Amino acid sequence: ACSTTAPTSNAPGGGSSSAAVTKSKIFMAPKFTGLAYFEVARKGGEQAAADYGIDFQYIGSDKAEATAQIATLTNAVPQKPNALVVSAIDGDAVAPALRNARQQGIKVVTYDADAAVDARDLFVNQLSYELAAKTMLDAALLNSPQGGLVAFISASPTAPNHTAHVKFMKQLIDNDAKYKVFKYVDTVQFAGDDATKSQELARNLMQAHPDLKVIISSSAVSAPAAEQAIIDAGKGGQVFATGVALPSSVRDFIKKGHSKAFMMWDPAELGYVATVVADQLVKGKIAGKEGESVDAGKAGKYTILKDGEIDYNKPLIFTADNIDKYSF
Amino acid sequence: MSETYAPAPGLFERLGFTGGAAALRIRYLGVIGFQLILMVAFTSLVPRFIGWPNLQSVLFTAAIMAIAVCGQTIVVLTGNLDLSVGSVMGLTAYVVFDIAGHHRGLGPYVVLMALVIGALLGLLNGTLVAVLEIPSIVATLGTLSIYRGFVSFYAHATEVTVGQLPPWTRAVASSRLLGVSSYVWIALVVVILIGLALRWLPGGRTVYAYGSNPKAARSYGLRSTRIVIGAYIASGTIASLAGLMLGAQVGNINSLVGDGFELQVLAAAVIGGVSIWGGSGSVYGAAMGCIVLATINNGLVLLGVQEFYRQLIQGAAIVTAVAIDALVQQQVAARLSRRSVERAAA
Amino acid sequence: MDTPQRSDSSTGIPRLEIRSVSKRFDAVQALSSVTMTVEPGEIHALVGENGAGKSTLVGVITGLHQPDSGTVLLDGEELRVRSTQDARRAGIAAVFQDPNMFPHLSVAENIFTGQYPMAGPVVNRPLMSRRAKEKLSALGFDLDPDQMVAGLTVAEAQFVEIARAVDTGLKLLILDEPTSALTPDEAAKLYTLVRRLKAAGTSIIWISHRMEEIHLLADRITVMRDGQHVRTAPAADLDDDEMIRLMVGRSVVLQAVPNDVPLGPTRLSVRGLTRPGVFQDVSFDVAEGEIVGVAGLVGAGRTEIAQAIFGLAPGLEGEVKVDGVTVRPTSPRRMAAKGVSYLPEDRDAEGVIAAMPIEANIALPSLVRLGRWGFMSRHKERELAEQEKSALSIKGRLEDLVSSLSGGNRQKVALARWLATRPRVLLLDEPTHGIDVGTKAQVHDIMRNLARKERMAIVMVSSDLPEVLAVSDRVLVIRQGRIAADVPVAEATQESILAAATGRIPEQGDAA
Amino acid sequence: MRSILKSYSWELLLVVLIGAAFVWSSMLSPYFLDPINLANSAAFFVIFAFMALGQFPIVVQGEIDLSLPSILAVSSVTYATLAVRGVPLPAAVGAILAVTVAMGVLNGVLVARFGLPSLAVTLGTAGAFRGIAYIIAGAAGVTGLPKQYTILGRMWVWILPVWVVLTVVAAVAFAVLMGATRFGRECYAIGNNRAATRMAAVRVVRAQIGAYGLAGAMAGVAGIVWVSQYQSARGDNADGAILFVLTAVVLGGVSIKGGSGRALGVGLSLTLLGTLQTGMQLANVPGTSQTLVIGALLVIAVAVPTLLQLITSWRRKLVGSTHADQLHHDGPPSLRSAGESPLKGR
Ligand SMILES: Nc1ncnc2c1ncn2[C@@H]1O[C@H](COP(=O)(O)OP(=O)(O)OP(=O)(O)O)[C@@H](O)[C@H]1O
Ligand SMILES: Nc1ncnc2c1ncn2[C@@H]1O[C@H](COP(=O)(O)OP(=O)(O)OP(=O)(O)O)[C@@H](O)[C@H]1O
Ligand SMILES: [Mg+2]
Ligand SMILES: [Mg+2]
Repeated sequence: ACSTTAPTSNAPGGGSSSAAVTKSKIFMAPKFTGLAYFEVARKGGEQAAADYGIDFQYIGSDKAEATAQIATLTNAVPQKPNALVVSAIDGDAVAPALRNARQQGIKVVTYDADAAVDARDLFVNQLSYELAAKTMLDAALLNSPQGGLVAFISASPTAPNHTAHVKFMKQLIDNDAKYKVFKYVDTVQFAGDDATKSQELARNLMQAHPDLKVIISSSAVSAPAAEQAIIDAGKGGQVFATGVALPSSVRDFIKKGHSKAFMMWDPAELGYVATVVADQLVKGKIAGKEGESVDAGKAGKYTILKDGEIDYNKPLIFTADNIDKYSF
Repeated sequence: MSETYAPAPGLFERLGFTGGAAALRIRYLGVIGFQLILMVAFTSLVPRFIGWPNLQSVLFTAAIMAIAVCGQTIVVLTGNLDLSVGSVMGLTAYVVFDIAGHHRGLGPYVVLMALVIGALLGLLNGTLVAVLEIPSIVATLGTLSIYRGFVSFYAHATEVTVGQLPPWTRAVASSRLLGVSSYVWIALVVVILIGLALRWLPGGRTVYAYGSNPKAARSYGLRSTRIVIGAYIASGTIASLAGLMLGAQVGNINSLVGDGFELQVLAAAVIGGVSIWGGSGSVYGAAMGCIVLATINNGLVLLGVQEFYRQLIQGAAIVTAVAIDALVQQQVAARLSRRSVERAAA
Repeated sequence: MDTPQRSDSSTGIPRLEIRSVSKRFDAVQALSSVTMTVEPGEIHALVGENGAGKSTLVGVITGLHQPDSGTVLLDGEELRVRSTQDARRAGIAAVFQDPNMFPHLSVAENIFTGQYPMAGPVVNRPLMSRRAKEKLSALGFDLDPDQMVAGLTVAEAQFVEIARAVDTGLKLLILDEPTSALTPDEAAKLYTLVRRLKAAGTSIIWISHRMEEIHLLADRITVMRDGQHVRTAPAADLDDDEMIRLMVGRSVVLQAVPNDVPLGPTRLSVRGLTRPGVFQDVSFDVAEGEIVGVAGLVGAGRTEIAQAIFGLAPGLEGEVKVDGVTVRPTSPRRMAAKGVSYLPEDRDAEGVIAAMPIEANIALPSLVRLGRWGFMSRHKERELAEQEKSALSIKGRLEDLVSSLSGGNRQKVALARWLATRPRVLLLDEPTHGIDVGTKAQVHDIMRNLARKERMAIVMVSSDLPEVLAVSDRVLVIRQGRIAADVPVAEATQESILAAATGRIPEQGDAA
Repeated sequence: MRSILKSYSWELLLVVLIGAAFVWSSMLSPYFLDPINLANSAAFFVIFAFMALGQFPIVVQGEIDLSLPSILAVSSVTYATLAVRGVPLPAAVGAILAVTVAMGVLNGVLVARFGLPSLAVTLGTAGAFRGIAYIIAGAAGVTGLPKQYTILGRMWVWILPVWVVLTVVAAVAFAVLMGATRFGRECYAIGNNRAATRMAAVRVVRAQIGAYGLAGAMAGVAGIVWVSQYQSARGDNADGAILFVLTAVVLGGVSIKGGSGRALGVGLSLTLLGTLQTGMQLANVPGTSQTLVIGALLVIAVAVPTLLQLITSWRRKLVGSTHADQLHHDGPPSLRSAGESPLKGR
C-alpha cells in the first residue's frame, strides 16, 4: 500500500485551472505578519482586489519561521484558492508546499522574496538584484559623495535576496567607475530584521572601522535602526546608514538633515502588480511564458523575463525634496 | 573536641573572604576573570578594542540588558524563571510610545505608565506561578506568547516612528554625561539600587531566603506567594523600564521589539553566576554577565569574524561559565568540608 | 531530679493548654482529640513511637498546621497563629525535627530570618552578625556568624537552629529531637541551656527518643500513641519499661542477644582505605554472619567510609575485597553487583523515593533481575515487593506512595529494597535513626536474622551506643577519620567507646 | 476502574479537548474534515513530534534540552550536504545518527557527569550547535538533493504519509520504553529523587546521558524528516521550534519538575495542538490570534487542576473548615529536583 505520490483530494471547490474563472480567489502570504512593509503591500493587494473584483485574503503566521509559513501554505491549499501570492521566508523549504499547490492547479506568484524557480509560476521582483544594488549605492553616494568605507548589514545568511544585493554591491564597487570612491568591509554582518541587533552591529562596526562612512542594509528594519544608532553615537552627518527603508521610518532623519537619502520602491504597487499578475494567470490572460507582456492597469505594463521573472523595477530614492510625497 | 575553634587564617581569610561568603564572592571573581581574559585576548588581537570609545560602546550595548537582567535575577533567585521579559519589554515599548505619540502632553507620566503596565504584566506572571502553581518555565512561556500576541494585535503591523516619540526620551537616549552615555549611568544606578535593596532591605533578604529553601521559608512564616509575586512584579516593572529605554533607543518601534531578549538576559544571568536553582547570585554578577556578552559581540565584529562563529562562541561561553561556576562551587564545598575535618581534629 | 515546678504565676493557669485538637492528613489521622497542658517553667517531655503525632502537634502549636478542630490556649487565651512568625510574636519558638535552614545564607541571617534587626528601613547587618555571635556564644558554640550554612556540619547547623529559636522572654520553647545529631558533649551544653531557660520561667516541650535524657531533664512526661494522648505523669512516676509499654502498647527491651552461631570466613575485607582529608588508612574485616558496629562522634567520618566502600567516593586509595576477590569501589552499581549494599543515613533524601509507590521503591535496585533485554516484568516486580513487604511487615498497600508512610515504615522500605537484591555485605548507616523503640527492636531482630541465617556480613554505623552494644559482635570506633579501636563487643563498654571516640583517655592497647 | 480514570484524568481531559477542537475546527472551516488534508497537516507535525518525544524522557528525569532544534539543524544540513556529495543513503543516515547522538551525549555528559544545570548548558549548546549548522551549510543553504534521499517525504502508506506512520510507531515505542523497560523506570526514579536513585545502584549518569543521546538521535531523525519533506536545508532550520516542543511536552501532562508524565499524553497533546493550528489556519485566523490561543491554552490547561483545587478550598473555607495549609504542600519552584537537598553541599 505504499505509493510515492500523495493522493489528491477531490473535495469540491475552485482550483481547476484555465477553465474560465470569472472571480478569482487569491491568498497573499507575506513572510510573516506584523511588519509594516508587508502591511503596505497588503494594501496594494486589496486595491487590486477592488479594481479587478478579486476575492482576496491575507494569511500568515506572526512567527518569522519557515515551518510556520509552510504550515500556512499547506493549509491554504485545501481552501482551493486560484492563486497564492507569496513572499518566501525560506525559498527552498517552502518549495515543496508550493509545488504541491501548483499540482492542484493553483497558480503561484512570488513577490519580494522568491522561492525555487520550479515552485512558482512567476516572480514579481521589486527591483532586479543589480538595480537594487545600484540604487542602494546611489543613495550611499548622495549621503557621502566623496565615497569612503562601506559596511553591510544583512538580514540573515540564508536570505537569498539580501545575499544577492551584497554580492552585486561588492561587484559594482570593484568594477564600476561611478562607485570607485567606495571601499568595503568584506565581512557581512547579520541582524535578522531585528532593530536592537542592527543598532548593536552599527555601533560595533563604527568602532571596528574608525574610517567607516556608510552602512548599507537591504533590510527595512536594519537601515533606519542603524541610522538611529549612528545619530545616538554622535556621528550623525559623519557616518551614514542607508539602504532600504520605509519613508515613514526615515522621514525624521532626512528632515533633520542627519541623512540625505534612503531607497525603496512602492510596496503597495508591488503588491498590486503581484496580485494582478496572479489574477491574469488564473483567468488565462497570460500563460507565464518568457516574453509575454502583462498589463497591470494603472500600475503599468511589464514583460516576463527569463525564469518567469517580472521586474517591477521602479526604485525610489527618498530625499528631503520628495519624502513628503510618500505616505507609507 | 575544643569548645571554640579558630582556623589558621588562609589566603581567603586574609583577603577578607571568610567562610561561605567566600563562595559567593569567588563566583564574581569567576565572571570578572572571564571578562579579563576576553579583554586581554581581544586587545592583543585588535589593540583598538581597549580604546575608551570602544569600551564605552560596549557598556552602552550592555546597559539595557543590564537593567533587564536585574529583574530576571530577582526571579531566578526565587528559584523561578521569567521567559516573558522580552515580550514585556516589547509590549511596554510599543504601547506606551504609541499612546505618548497620540497624547503629546503626557511628559514624564510616560515612565509612570510604563512602570504600571510592567507591574501588571508581572503581577499576572506571579499569580500564575505562585497562586495557580504553574511551573514558572511553563507559565512564562505562555505569557511570552500571550504578551507578544497582544502587541502584534495592538500594533496591527504598523510602526511607531521616531518622529512620534516624545523628544525628551530621544534626548535621554542620545545624551552623555561625563563622556558616558546616560543609559550607562541609568543602568549603573538601577543595578546598584537593586543590588543594595537585595542586600539591605528585609524584602531582598526574604527573596534570597525563599530561593535558598522555599519549604523552610514557608515554615518561618515568610509569605511565599507574596515573595514570588513580588519578584515577578519587580521583574515586570524593571523590564518595562528597559523596554521604554529600548524603545527610545531603537526609534522606529515595531511589534517585534525586544524579541529574544529573555534568552540573552537569562544567558547573562547564568554567565554572571546566578544559580539557576535559586538562592544565590547577585545582580552585580548578572550585570557583569551582560558586559561579557556585549564584549564578545563587539570583539568579534572588531575581528571581522563571521556571524556563524558568534553563536558558536557565545554558546561555548555559556557552557564554560556554568562549568567554571560548578567547579568553583565544588572547590569551595570541598574546602569548607575539609575545614570541618580540621575542626574535628583541632 | 527536680520536682515539677509551678513557679511565678501561681494563678494556676497553665502556660499552654491543648483542648481536643484533631488533625487529619488525607488518609492519616495524625492527631485525634489530643488534650494536654504545659505548666509555666516546666520541662515537659513528649514521647511516642514514630508517627505518633508529636511533630504534628508541634506544627499545630506553632502555626505550621491548622487543626481541623480543637483549640490551643496560651496563658489562658486562645492562640490563633497562622505561621511560625505569629507564634514567635506570641512567645512560642520551636526547633523543628526537619532541618529548616537556608544553605546559601549566612549563619547570622539564618538565625534572624523574618525578624531582622533593623536600622530604619534597612536590615542592620553588622548588628545582626554581632547578635548572632552573642547568641551562639551563649550556647557555648563559637561559630563565625558570616559563614555560609551550606558549609556547616550537621551538629553546627543544629546549633544554629537552636540559636534561632532561643530568645529572651520566650514563653514556650519546643525542641523536636534536638539532640539526634549531637555528640554527648554538645548535648550536655544543650541540657544546661534548657535548664537555664527553665529557671527564667520559659516552658519547654522536649521531644526525644532517648530515654536517658528524658529522665535527666523532664519534669513531666506525656506519652502519645497513634495520634492520641495516652498519659501525662511526673517523670518520677514513669520508669523506662512503663514508658515504653505506654508508647507501644507492649513492653520491649533493648538487650543484647548473645551470638550462638559461629562466624564464617571473611566476607568483606578493607585494607588501607584512604581519602585524603577525610579518612586515613582504614582497615578491618567482617566475617560471614558477623555484625560490626561502627561508633564515633558525629563527623568522625563513618558515613564517608561506608559510602566510600559502596563506591560513592571517587579517587580512593586502598583495597576492598568481597569474598576474597578484590573490587574497585568506583560506583554503587558495581558494588551492588558484587553483593555490597548501603542503607543511607538520610532516609528521605537518599533512602527512598517518597513520590513513588512501595513496590517501585523495593524493586528499584533489583530491576536488572526483573526482566530481560532491558524490559521489566510488572508481575515479577509485584511478587518481589510483596515478598519483601511481608518479610519486614511493612504497612500499607504495594501501590501506596512511600510518602504516605511513617518514618519507621519508610526505613523498612529503604532496607527492603536492598534485601531484595540478596546482598552479601550490608552497610547500614544509622539504621534506627529517629525510629521508635518498637520498630527499633524489630529492625535489630531483622539484622540479627540476616547475619545469622542469611550469612550476611553487616556493618552498622550508629550513634546510639546502647544499640551498638546490643547488636554488634565487634565494635569499631572511628576518630578523626582513623580507626581508634577495634574490639569484640564483650570488651567494650559505653565508657570505653566514648573514650576512644574522643581520644580523651589514650588507653586501651587497640587505639591506632 | 475509578482509580484508572483518576490516574488517566489528564489524558481524558486532552481527549475531551481534542474532541472540542475537532468540532470547533470543523465549524471554523469547511475544509477541515477532508481526510487528505488532515493527513497532510499531520505530516507537518512529524518534525515537532520527533523532538517532543525525544524531549519527553529528559523532562521526566527533571532536566530539559533546549538544543534539540539546533541539533535538528546540524542534522538537516549535514544530511543534505552528504546527499549532494552523493554519499550512499545508509552511510549518510548512519553518519547523521552518529553525529546527533554525539551532540546529545555531549549535553548529557555536561549535565549528568559534571552536574551542570541543564537549562543553562543546553541554552549554551543550542547556540553553539546552531553556529555549527550555519558553518556547515554556508550562506545559501543546501538544495538540489538527489531524489532517493527525499523519497520518504513523498511516500504514503495507504491514506497516511509514511512519516506520520513512523511517528505513531515512534510514539508507541516511547510508550513502551518509558512504561515497560528498566530505562523508563529509572527515568521516573531519577526525576523524583536523583540522589536516592543513585543510592539504589542505578547508573544515573548513564541513564541521563542515554536520554540525552536518544533525544539527539530523535532530533537527528527529525532533521532527516525535514530534508525529505522540504528537500532543502539551511542553518536556521527549526529555529524557534523549542517553544512548540516544550508546549507539547508540558501540555501532555509531563511535569517540568520531573518524575511524571506519559507518552500517551505527549501524543495527545501533539494531536490537540495540531488540530487547533490546522483548524485556525484553514479558517485563515490571523497569526496573532493563533499565538494567543496556543499561549492561553498552555497556561489555562496547566492551571486547571490547581484552579479547581483552589475553588474547592475556598468553598470549604466558606463552609467553615480549614484545609488551607494543605494547598501549600510543595510550592512552585521550577526545575528543582526533589532529592537534591541543597544542604548536602558535598
Ligand atoms: N504533611 C503530612 N502529610 C501527610 N501525612 C503526614 C504529614 N505529616 C505527618 N503525617 C503523618 O502523620 C502521622 C504523624 O506524624 P508525626 O510526624 O507527627 O509523627 P512523630 O510522632 O513526630 O514521629 P517521629 O518520631 O518519627 O518524628 C504519621 O503517620 C505521618 O505519616
Ligand atoms: N553537610 C555537610 N557539608 C559539608 N561537610 C560535611 C557535611 N556533613 C558532614 N560533613 C563533613 O564530612 C566529614 C565526614 O562526615 P560523615 O558524615 O562521614 O561523619 P559520620 O561519622 O558518618 O557522621 P554521622 O554520624 O553524621 O553520619 C566530616 O568532617 C563532616 O564534618
Ligand atoms: Mg516527629
Ligand atoms: Mg553518618
